[in-house]
Amino acid sequence: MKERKKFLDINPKIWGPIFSLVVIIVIMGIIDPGFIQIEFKDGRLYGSLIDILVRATPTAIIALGMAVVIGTKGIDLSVGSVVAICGAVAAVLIVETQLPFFMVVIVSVLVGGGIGFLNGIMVSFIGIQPIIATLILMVSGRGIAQLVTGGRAVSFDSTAMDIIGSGALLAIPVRLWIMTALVLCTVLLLRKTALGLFLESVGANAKASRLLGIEARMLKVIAYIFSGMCAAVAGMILIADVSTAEINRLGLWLELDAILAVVLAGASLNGGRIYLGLTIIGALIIQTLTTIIFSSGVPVEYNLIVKACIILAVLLIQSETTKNYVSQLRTKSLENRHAE
Amino acid sequence: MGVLEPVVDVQPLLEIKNISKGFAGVQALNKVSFSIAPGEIHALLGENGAGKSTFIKVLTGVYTRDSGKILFDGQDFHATSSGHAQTQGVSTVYQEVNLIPTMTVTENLTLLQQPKRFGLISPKRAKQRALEMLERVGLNIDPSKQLDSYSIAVQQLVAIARAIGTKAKLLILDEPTASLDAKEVLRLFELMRQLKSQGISIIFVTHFLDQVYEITDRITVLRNGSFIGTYATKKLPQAELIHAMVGKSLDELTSGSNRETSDSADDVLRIQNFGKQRFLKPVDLSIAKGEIVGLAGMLGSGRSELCEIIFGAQAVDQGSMEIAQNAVHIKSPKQAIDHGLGYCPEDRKIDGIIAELSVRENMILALQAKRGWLKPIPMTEQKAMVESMIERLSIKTPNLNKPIGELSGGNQQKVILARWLLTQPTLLLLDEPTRGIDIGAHHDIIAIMKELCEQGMSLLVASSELEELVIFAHRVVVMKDRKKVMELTGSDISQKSIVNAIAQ
Amino acid sequence: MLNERTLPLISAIIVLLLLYGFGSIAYQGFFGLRLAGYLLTDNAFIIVTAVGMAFVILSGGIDLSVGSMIAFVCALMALLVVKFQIHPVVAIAISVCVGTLFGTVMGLVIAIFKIQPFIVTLAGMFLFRGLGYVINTQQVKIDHPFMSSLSEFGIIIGQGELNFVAIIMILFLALGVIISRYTRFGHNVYAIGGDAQSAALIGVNVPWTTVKVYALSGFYSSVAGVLFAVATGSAYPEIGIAVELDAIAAVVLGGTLLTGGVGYVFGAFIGGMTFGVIQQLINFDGTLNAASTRIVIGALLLLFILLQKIILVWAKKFSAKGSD
Amino acid sequence: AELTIGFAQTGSESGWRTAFTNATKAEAEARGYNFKFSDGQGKQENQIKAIRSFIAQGVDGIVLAPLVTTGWDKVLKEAQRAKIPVVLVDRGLDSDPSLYVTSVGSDFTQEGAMIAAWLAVETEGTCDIVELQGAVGADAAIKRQTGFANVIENFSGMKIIASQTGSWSATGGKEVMESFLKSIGGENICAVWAHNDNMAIGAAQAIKEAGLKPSEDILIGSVDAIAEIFKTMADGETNVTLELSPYQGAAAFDALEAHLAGKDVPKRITVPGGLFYPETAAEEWAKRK
Ligand SMILES: Nc1ncnc2c1ncn2[C@@H]1O[C@H](COP(=O)(O)OP(=O)(O)OP(=O)(O)O)[C@@H](O)[C@H]1O
Ligand SMILES: Nc1ncnc2c1ncn2[C@@H]1O[C@H](COP(=O)(O)OP(=O)(O)OP(=O)(O)O)[C@@H](O)[C@H]1O
Ligand SMILES: [Mg+2]
Ligand SMILES: [Mg+2]
Repeated sequence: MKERKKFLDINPKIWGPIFSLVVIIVIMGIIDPGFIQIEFKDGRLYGSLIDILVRATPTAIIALGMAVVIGTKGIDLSVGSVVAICGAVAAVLIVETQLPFFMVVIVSVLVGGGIGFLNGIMVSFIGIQPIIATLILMVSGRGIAQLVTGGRAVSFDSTAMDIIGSGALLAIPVRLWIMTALVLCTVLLLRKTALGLFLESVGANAKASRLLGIEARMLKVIAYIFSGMCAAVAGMILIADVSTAEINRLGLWLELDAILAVVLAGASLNGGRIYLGLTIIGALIIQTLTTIIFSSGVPVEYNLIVKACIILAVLLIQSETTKNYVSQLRTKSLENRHAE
Repeated sequence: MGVLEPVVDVQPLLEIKNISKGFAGVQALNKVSFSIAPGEIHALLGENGAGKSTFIKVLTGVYTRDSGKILFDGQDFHATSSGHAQTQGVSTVYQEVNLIPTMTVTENLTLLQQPKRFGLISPKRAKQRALEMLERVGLNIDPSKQLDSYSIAVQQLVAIARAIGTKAKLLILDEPTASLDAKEVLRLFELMRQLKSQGISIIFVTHFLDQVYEITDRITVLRNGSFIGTYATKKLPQAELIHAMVGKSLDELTSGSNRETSDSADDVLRIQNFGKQRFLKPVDLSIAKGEIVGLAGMLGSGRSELCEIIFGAQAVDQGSMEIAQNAVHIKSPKQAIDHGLGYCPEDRKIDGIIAELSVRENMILALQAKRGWLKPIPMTEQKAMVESMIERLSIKTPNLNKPIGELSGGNQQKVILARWLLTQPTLLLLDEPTRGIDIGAHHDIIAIMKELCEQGMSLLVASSELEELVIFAHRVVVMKDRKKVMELTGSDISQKSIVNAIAQ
Repeated sequence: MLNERTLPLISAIIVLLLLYGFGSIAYQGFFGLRLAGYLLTDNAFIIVTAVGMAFVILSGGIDLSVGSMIAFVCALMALLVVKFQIHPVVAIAISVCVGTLFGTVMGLVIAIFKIQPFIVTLAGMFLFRGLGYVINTQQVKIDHPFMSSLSEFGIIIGQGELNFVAIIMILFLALGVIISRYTRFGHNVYAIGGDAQSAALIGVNVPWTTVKVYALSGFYSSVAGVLFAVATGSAYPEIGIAVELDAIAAVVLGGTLLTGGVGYVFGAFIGGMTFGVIQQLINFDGTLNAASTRIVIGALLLLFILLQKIILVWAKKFSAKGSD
Repeated sequence: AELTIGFAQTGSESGWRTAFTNATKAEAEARGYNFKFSDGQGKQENQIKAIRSFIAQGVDGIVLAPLVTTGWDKVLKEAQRAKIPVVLVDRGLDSDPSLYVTSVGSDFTQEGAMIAAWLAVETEGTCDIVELQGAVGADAAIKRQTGFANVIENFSGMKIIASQTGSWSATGGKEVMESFLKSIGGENICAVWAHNDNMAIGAAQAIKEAGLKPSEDILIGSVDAIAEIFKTMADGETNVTLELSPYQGAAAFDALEAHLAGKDVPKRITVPGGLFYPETAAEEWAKRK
């Protein structure tokens, strides 16, 4: 009895996003059974669902950082530009220097963290509103990326990058491993220490948190650093994908997808709660939509309309009002049954 | 219950019939029925979490009721929102100050009823109107300043001024006196009587029984969401009232017991010439180990400010501070906590609770912050601590994971107290710690405070309740105009002496 | 006037003047009625959008759909005027109505389903852009004598010109200021932005006010769309990309808090002009390449904000001294 | 005296655009102009602002690379009133030719047509093509699409079996190509027509990962001739690219100078572009990288 209760204690919110994702995939599976087939070919899994997972990784990783920032009542618009900068840095390092690969990774993640640090300082020490502070780097960041590469795309040959881009380990694409590892580390870091709690408390009420002895400002900075680092990792994966860092387009509009993923996970932009696992589900929902649109043959003009409509549908299904309405209907029908 | 409800021969203004309202895990109201006569002041009493505020919100349409019927003026009454209730003649001051902190006092007072000229709002007339409204509650402040530049007590008075200003047949006041001091309370009562004479009915929620006896005609008691009874105030002795509310008898609060000043010489805190420009004039104060120092004063006298600068929530610009005989410079609350201080702020909605987080999280946060993020308190330990606190302070919550924002006001206050008790500070600063707390718990909390200081903790308590200060303080510091004006010790402490000091 | 509430706006104005003064000293042709006229015209549609956005932000929300709305309205105008041969006046009326309607629908979704405005308007942003594509993916010239006469209309003042677009902008700015300060709706917007829960308890009809706010934003952004169509006499699907960010930035630069409830609609004008002046400073300099253009815009924004903060801190200190 | 020339560029959306900007700047420097550059960041309104700032500064001439073909009448009239000649580069305008001196540049429709013609020759007029479009609504995308379609209309065996936007980017191209390979099947695709090189590079990757050989199993043609495409081509992964000349600046300046000197200038000056094949790719890559 007690165990059962514990199980039900899980925040009921988590079923919304999972339910939405499953429904979308099931509908697609009915329309086109090929969509849900997974084959084993050349030592790796192959199929639309795997594609979705693989394609979703960059967004999911960025969304992970975004979830933490949004949890502190912030927002990070600069991630798209950070992706470009870190991609550019990594590509240039690979092409122009003899640095070992792990150093390249470290340097670009540090660069990402450094940009996050600047965002964090602007937000929490100078007190600029997050959307504007990160807008500054969103605008100038792409310029910095252009400076790094001299304004052109940089292509490279690197086995390590190829492995990240398209390699597989135990039949599962390497980037899925990277994402899983990142998610696990983040979950451990946030939930097995008090960091997650502190971040959420800062997001929910920064003033009260400060009076509790929580270093609210420092925590915000940490959140932005983390977001920057996540964007850097996503940047590496994105350039590995095509062995080119095309800074003009790299990571463009990714911030919107990441924010969307966080919100689909049920988080409020007013801060206070961080849902890591669900954020990944949110990213998967978005990617599923994109993949469906691409493989369905809808004329390009309709891409956005389809996307908007499905997102709206998912949001409406998940909304409190709908849930209340449904539960009202249910109690009514129960009452009717009792009356009979 | 012994005392029967007197027969009301006039048609009641408001008739409540079998109102029920449940939240996930709590039945907040269970078939509540009573009625209110025209021109009556009706007390609605009960322990923290009894369902008073919920009742008020159901009545005014903020919550939808699960079942039941309400008749207002003989008509079926079904408010869909607070605004709707207002247009029907029910004006309400809810428990937490519910005004717009970012708007000016004038804008707050005239919202939705701004005087217009040529179809547009006339700021000049609005200000005039606001001044008139403030005048009625005896508040002399600049209405063109932002509301949140005033203390919570002033805000409370503004809220009352607003509610009175609308033309209503029924006025509902949910704990309006919680943060007011004696003078303001008198002023408010005068107003209530005036309204009553105009035939306006008032529902009045409070935890101060003296006030109940002073002003109300009848009393309705709720307990655990259930209706216990409606009584004529005059015919209900206090002991019976307490029994009705708590369900058991309670000893009288022991009075005047703390006179044996702790003679321990080691001061846990000593401040000298401690102050901040425009904020607080320099103060000298020392607090000994195991001592309770009370802070008395009028609205805006600087009590809260003193607590804030000691705790490092505000930077000081002059003076020195010693903690346990060591000179310290505290620049942030974190440092204060590291030095063994704790601070329970006055405005719980803004500075205290973290509404989205659960009761458990809210309670352990201060302790966790003290330990640092790397040493998380194991869940079992957390639960044990929180459960024991819930028990000790009799906090009413269905479970530990309920968001604190959904608790009743008094219970939120208890959680915040518990938060600081868990950190076991050497000096705890309490700003209006018993605000909105029911008599049973009040009793418990005073007992706990005494127990704590016997164990060696020191307390600095700012309170508008002189009665309570007199009961527990070893020493009372009287503040006026952001300045310390007097210090009373031992047998000098009495309500009268404090009032005199303030009046000087 | 100089109190805590007006300070951010005033410091924004001061910094704008500083920037303008700098440009006037550093570059020939910067100071003068000609560029002043150009600044008003060129930034008109951003400012009009930002005025609508200011209401949304003051109410504690956000509207990401404005850029797409502009594109959609232009496409609709082109469709009506060029394809259906409807007179531009009627076309303008229809387009503004449709835009307002779309805004209303977003407001309804936000108010009824209690979904966060960021996401609803993001969906709106996708949807309107998509609708724009569906109406027409080509570049269309909106050729009509009436449209040209509108765009040619102007009051010549010295070397400069106050043209139709700028005049409309000023009118709608004034309208916005009046609505926000002198109507109940305006005060209700501030109230729900300051504390929606309390506002509801005071009796403000929060859902209805929310709907009206998004309707108003839809209205203003469709007016901006019309202004764009008039100013260029053309429509193409990529109009107004990222305008939502510019508009938000303009509002915030004008001293409005994104958390809602604090700020002035007039700030939208100051913010919009600030953007315009920053861009013209870069244009007049004329030596920056693409990469440095972006970096300098970012740096100037940061500088602007920092100056504003410094003025704020300084003013607070000053007033502290003064009143003691 | 030294000429002051303003250049209103569209933005820096691609490597080609950057090359174009750099080439124009270098040319202006070589001629000793006082050169005012403005980057429009992909927005027409910014370009209009730039032109107006040039007018306010009283430059001697304006070079405009219009982002779109409509919507310039008013500002061009203002320039005319201020007696400042305007030369267009990169693409023409849909407005009164008297508003500008001349239009130097390439023709997007022509570009689409050239790739289509190449493909028709290569496949003898039978080919199932998938198209990777540029950003939805972009002028270049629409015109390249039209030019390509106009040509293959003439071949009953050629048709576009799928068309989707890759948003001008390699990642986008790869993702779209992947989903085409899944939904259509690699064996049913004869060629990829990509509106720019980046998307072609991405598509080649996707084809490789699906276990097919790009440029043999599936032909790939694209436009832009950015440096990177030559590397890919040299590796045998794409078949053709079309160069748009980024060296239009010189022609534009010549026209301006001629106009200022009172000479007649033809209304349209075309700069040559050309197709590049794998044979010369390695050489070009060495030259351009
Ligand atoms: N929004 C809500 N969601 C869930 N539970 C609620 C909500 N509001 C109140 N409750 C619960 O209903 C019960 C009654 O609360 P209510 O606020 O009416 O008490 P009260 O009598 O006003 O107490 P107090 O004297 O402390 O103000 C409490 O147990 C509280 O936790
Ligand atoms: N009656 C008043 N007239 C004008 N301003 C007031 C008045 N009361 C309070 N204020 C303002 O409220 C602010 C906060 O006061 P503060 O909270 O320090 O008072 P306090 O001594 O703690 O008393 P209380 O807690 O009872 O309000 C002060 O800065 C003061 O400007
Ligand atoms: Mg209550
Ligand atoms: Mg106080």
